[in-house]
Amino acid sequence: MLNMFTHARRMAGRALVGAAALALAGGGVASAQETIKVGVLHSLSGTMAISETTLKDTVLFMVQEQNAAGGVLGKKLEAVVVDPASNWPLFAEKARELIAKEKVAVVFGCWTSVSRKSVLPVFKELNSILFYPVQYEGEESERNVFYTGAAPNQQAIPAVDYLMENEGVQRWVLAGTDYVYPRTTNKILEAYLKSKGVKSEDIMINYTPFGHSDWQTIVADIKKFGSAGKKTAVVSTINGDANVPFYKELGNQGIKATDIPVVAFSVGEEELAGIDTKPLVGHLAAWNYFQSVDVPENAAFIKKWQAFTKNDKRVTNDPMEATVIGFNMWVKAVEKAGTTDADKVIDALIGVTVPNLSGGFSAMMPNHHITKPVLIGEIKEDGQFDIVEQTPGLIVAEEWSPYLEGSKDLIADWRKPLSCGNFNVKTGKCGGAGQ
Amino acid sequence: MNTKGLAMTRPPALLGTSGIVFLIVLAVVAVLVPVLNLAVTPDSAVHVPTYVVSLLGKYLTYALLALSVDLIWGYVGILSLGQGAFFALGGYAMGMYLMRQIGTRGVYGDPVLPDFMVFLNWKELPWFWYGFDMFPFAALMVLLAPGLLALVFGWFAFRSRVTGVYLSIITQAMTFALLLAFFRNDMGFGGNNGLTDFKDILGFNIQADGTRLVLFVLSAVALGLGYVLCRFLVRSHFGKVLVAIRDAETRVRFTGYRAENYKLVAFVVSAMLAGIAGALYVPQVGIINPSEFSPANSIEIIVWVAVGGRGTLVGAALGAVLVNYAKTYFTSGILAPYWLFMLGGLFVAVTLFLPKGIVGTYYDWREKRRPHDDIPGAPIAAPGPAE
Amino acid sequence: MTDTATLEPLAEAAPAAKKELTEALLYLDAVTVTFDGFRALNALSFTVDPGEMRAVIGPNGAGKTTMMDVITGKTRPDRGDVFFNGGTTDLTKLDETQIATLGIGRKFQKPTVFESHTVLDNLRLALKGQRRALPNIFRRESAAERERIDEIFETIRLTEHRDRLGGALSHGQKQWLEIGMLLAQDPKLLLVDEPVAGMTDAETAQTAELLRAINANGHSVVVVEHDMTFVRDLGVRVMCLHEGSVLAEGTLDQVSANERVIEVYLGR
Amino acid sequence: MTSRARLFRFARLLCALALLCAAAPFGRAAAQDAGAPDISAPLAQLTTNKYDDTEAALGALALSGSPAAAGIVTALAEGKLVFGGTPPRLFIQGEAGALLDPLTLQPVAEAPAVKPVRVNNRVRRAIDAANGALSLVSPDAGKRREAALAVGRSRDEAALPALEAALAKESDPKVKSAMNLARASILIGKEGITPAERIAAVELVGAEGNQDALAILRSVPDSAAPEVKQAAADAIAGIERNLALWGMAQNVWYGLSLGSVLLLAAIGLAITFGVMGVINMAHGEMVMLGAYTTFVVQEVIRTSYPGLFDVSLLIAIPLAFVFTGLIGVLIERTVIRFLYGRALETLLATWGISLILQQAIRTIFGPTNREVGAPSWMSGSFEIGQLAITSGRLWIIVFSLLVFFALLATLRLTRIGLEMRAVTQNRRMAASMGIRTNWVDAMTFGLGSGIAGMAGVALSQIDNVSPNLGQSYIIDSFLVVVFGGVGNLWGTLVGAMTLGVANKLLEPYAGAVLGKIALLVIVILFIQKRPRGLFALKGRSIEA
Repeated sequence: MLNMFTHARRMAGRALVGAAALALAGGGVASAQETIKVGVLHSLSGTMAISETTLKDTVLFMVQEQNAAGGVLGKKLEAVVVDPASNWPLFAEKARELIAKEKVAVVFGCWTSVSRKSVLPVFKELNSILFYPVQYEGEESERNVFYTGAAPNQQAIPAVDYLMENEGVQRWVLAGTDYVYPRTTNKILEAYLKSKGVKSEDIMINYTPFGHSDWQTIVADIKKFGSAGKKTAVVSTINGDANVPFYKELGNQGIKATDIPVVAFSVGEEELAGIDTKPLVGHLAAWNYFQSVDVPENAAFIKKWQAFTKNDKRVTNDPMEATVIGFNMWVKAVEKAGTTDADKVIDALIGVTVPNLSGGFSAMMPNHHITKPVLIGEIKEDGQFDIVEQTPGLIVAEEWSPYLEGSKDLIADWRKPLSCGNFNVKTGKCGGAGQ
Repeated sequence: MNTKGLAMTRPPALLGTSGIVFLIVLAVVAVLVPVLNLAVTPDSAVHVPTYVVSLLGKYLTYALLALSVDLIWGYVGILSLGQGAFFALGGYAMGMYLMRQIGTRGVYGDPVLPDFMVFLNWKELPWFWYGFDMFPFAALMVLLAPGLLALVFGWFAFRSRVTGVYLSIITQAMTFALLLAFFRNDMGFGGNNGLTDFKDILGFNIQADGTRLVLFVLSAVALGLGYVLCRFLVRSHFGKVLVAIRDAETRVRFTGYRAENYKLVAFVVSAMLAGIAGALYVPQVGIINPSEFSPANSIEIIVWVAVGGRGTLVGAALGAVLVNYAKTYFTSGILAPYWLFMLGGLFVAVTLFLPKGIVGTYYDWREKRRPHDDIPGAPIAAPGPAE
Repeated sequence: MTDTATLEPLAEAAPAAKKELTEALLYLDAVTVTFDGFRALNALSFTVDPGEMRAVIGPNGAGKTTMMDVITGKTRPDRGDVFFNGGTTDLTKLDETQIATLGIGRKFQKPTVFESHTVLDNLRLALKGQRRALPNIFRRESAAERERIDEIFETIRLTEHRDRLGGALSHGQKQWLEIGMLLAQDPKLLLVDEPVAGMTDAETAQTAELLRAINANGHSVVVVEHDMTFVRDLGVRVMCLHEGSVLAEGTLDQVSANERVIEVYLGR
Repeated sequence: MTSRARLFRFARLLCALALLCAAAPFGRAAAQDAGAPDISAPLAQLTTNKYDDTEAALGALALSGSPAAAGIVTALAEGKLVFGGTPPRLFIQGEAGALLDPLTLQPVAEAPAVKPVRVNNRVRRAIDAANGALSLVSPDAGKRREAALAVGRSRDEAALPALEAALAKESDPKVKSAMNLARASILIGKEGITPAERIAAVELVGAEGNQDALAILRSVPDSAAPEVKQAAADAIAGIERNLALWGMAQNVWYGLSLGSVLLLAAIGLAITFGVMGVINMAHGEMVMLGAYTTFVVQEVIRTSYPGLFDVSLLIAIPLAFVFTGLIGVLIERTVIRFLYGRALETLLATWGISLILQQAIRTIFGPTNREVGAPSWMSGSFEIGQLAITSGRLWIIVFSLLVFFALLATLRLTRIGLEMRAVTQNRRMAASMGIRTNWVDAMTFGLGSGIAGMAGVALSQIDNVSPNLGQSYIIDSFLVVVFGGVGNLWGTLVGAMTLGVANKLLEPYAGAVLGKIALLVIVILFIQKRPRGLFALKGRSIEA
């Protein structure tokens, strides 16, 4: 209990110092020294550190760049980094700390859906802003959250379309880790495939636990499923750690991309850096950005990023791009609103358009999701992707999937007067609590 | 010789000095924190921000959890590496109640089905969700779910005399199996995401400062009562048998006690305490998900107890608060990348230099200073060398 | 679950009910125990009468401790019968706790007391009385129990050590405390394994006196001991075990005159 | 594009290439021949860098009968077909990056900046098909056989003439049977053949008895005569029975393979935990350190001695053993030795050590996975009957058994092994006999850690090399050791294999997640039945 008092005492001390400083400066002038705090809520230890550490670096990089360009509203930005340690309740605690104690203006953070779900009530309660940079299952639109990753229709459906049209795939294996993103994505894909005339017996769905490492049986099953005479592909929503052994087993059992291609939604440049990619050449991934995108903006970004990390082999990936877009959007919205006040920035964000790194522009839509191009890439020997297809235009996120029973009548629009994340067009009511 | 008088020497106090100090500190915190949070303006030097309240509330539930571990580890010698499972089950029972309270305010507006069931196309509520819309039922389940698991598991394990590391490993296997099971979306507990986005509890907004304070005070009360209960148990004849089992189980059996029944009772009580801790934890933290079942979590609980002092009760609670405060402190700011070094270093240092934990070491020191005095409030029995 | 043993009446089909069986307090017939091919007990048979004190001697590995394990339910025999209370109770079907409750107390070779309990609490725990878990949470000590404990303290001469921790006692004191705990259990039969190992001569003599007193109070006693002086002090019937069965039985003089005993145990 | 259209295109390509090869068999000399067909149009098509164009150009090239076509196709497959300049021209990249004219194979004077012609799966398949057809008349019998198998898999009626032409000339019996099989596979689904022919084909295919044969037999057209359908149905039933048996064997094999991984993970723990009684929560991190040693070895080899890559694992194994062994000795000397007799406290200290090691690796190597490659001798797979065996897994089984028996021999036969057993059985007695117990403790812990490190080398081949590697094995390792019986190496072997096989036999019925849960429950129940594991040491009960 003692430590509680020291804690309180130290906080008291800090408050006193602050008050004294304010009194000395005679008010107003102190703002020259003031910074705008930016919270970074990514796991630096534990199982998710593998993915999230890069995003922490990305935010730090963007903060440095922005400060070099003069900061925001004439103030410098200051990144406040915390480590929620891949522990979901700790995410909520740290979010509260960032907002209530550190008084950050915005938070960039979370990777897994569960971490986002965990911090959501905190952001709503304390009315702050979270930028969430990872592709996810959708079925959510919150006033305090801006989703710069892909919704299922911005990643999964174009990938399936590509395989159907270009590879003539008729049989589908939907393999995923057993959690909500693969479950939802596969539900959507199943409904989508059936709407395209694929029969039930031509769809095989398989779920595995987190970190599954023994893929012998499942890969053999896939091989069997694929030997029925029809062209077969695997749509993989396998998560992080389980991918390496999965791909290694594919290589071992001699499944080549020309026989049974695998299209993945969670495997990017960062993940490939840890795999011997030679046996994987030709397998696919669908993202909204690849490091190999051949446009000057991207080249410039990669150069600066590698200089920042002092590592000329450091790769970039899709969630990084989403973080960059989110960051730029926030800066633009703050400048537009002239303040970091959450309510005003939230309103200002809708409609903000910034360049993305694939040579186009992304806009924040009223559903708090952004428009994105969809890119399909084939894995190359060097661990990069060969972009084999790019959607001609930008795709608007369907945060509520029309392929799911529960959400087909829902839309989100955070502009006034609707201001609702789950408006039911059939009943004409804002479904849930919706502010 | 007055034999009667002799046999009555030293009626052991229910609490003892450290127990009384502990309860007083707890009471002061339980009163002071809400007062400083509500009655003092935020810019005051002594104001306790809500952020600190929910943090302290969380620590208190962890302290109760640590207490439950100390009861069986410190006094019966059962090193459960699955205590997190009971905590999580209590939490899930409370979480299910809170989910049902959301009602039509869920994003899909379904009056019965929680959101995660709607978007996975579930048509009706699974049978095991029935009744959780009623608080008394949920509260009963907070006790029964962990209690029953402990009863069944303990009945098998203790009856067949699984002891020592074997017991530890199978408790770990138990929580690991539950972890995998709760991860499965088909189980109907929300899979990896677990249960979250709660709205209110017993009609009170769960995010309101008032509710938070009440939960905080309740946690303090639960911890206090839990402490008194544990003290009462370990002081009783029953408790003495527990310690005897820890030190010489065979002797206990040859003395005519059915050791497995004693262990079972302690195990079930401990599981229920952990369940209560979980139930108080969930509304304050706002989420319950399968990661609470992870074996690493359960090991961490053991570490809290070891740091504070095994077999001292007060030490367990203190250890939980200290380690978690360290975690909160080190996971922010410039230390964030290095906090695992500190935490790891702490565990190594404690085992090497404070093998009896903080409170245990303090008792030793005090005993040395007053070699012939009685030791009121000393541990009922400090654990002997670990098996 | 009950802590009181189920007393099974002897089945009619039991081996021809000998006079021995019905009169004996403890009856072992052709008990055999093997561990991984090693025969620890080999068709061991003997009886102990009510109120009898018996000394058991024999070389290491003769099966003395295994014999005690079998009687107290710790080890199940491969073959053979073990009956208690004049053949009314088949011990091979009961576990340690049930057997202890029936009235068989055991002192281990290595003194085993509850080291982190006070001497007083050690006796309190052992004292005959409520053994079930739940009632013991609210149990209070009665005046009669207090008196009984004080009596035992007198008997085992540890009165002034009552508040010390069991673990803090000397080796000999622990042996006595353990005997005291057996007394507190008030068993019909005491199995005492090497009670004087590590004791001074004076302590040894006192222990012999103590055991004789206990026996005089109507408890049957089986003592396993190597110390011949002590066995002589006890002055009781002696049984020598060898390779898991009885080699010789009789007075100490008779047994120590036995050729085989001299050969395998006493040495020439 | 519909699959039918693609099939058609594939067929066209196949015929064309077959003709091409028949007309201009092997040799570049023909390239200089006068009157070589003009292929400038397809060559130009290849420079547009569009997949459709590339695929079309491949077809056109094949039809052209140009002797340069084969060289261009090969260059494309190897990523050496490049284009550049304005207007874009096509080149073949030769040795040392020199640009060659695709027709003459002579170096060009002015070399513009070039990019390779892009290849995707579709193009890759077209290349494969082209190469396959080319190989039907290859001088290498092995290639001819593979080509026949490829044609058989494609079951393309249009390939029949080329196949039959090749079959007529074939003399090698193995290749011949493969070609016959391919022909039969095509005939089964072909319209307008006699029932007798079709039954013969059904029998030929049915005799193969594998999964592919099953798929082919299922495609007997509905219009076929009833006796043909009957023959097909019989063949299918026979194959299914056969496959069910093989499937069981396959699962057992998978189980043994999983068991060998468990054995590797657990065997070091069988020493540190099983023999020494240290509840070593840092065991997983020792495995991780071994895996990182492999990574470092491979990095050094990659940058300095690329030729040694195939022996990188053989180099890594002793290094990992020594390195993790030394770390183990260090841990034992600084921490563990103060904790003997306090087993549960070793749990806390080693847990702390594991946190430190994880974070240390994270700080040094970064939090992301590191790439550890497989040497060529560990890649690929082969079949015994219908049993598919991957080389990597086979080597891991062999390695795990080698490690196991080496350890067993060390404990049984060497002086240090004897001393280790002496110390664990009776420390005081051993000390009084002049054994330096401190030294033996350190060596034993080092041995256990070193073995964990060697396991890490093997596990780097099938799992992530990341700071979290160890965590994923620690629970299973403890389970294996406890299930097998603490302190008994044979128990660990049998325990690992039993759990592996049981897991893999459960998986097809219960799924990966439920299978694992079921297994955990089974182990828990088993421990109730035998509270000391599979191979408990029996003996006179130790008192109290």
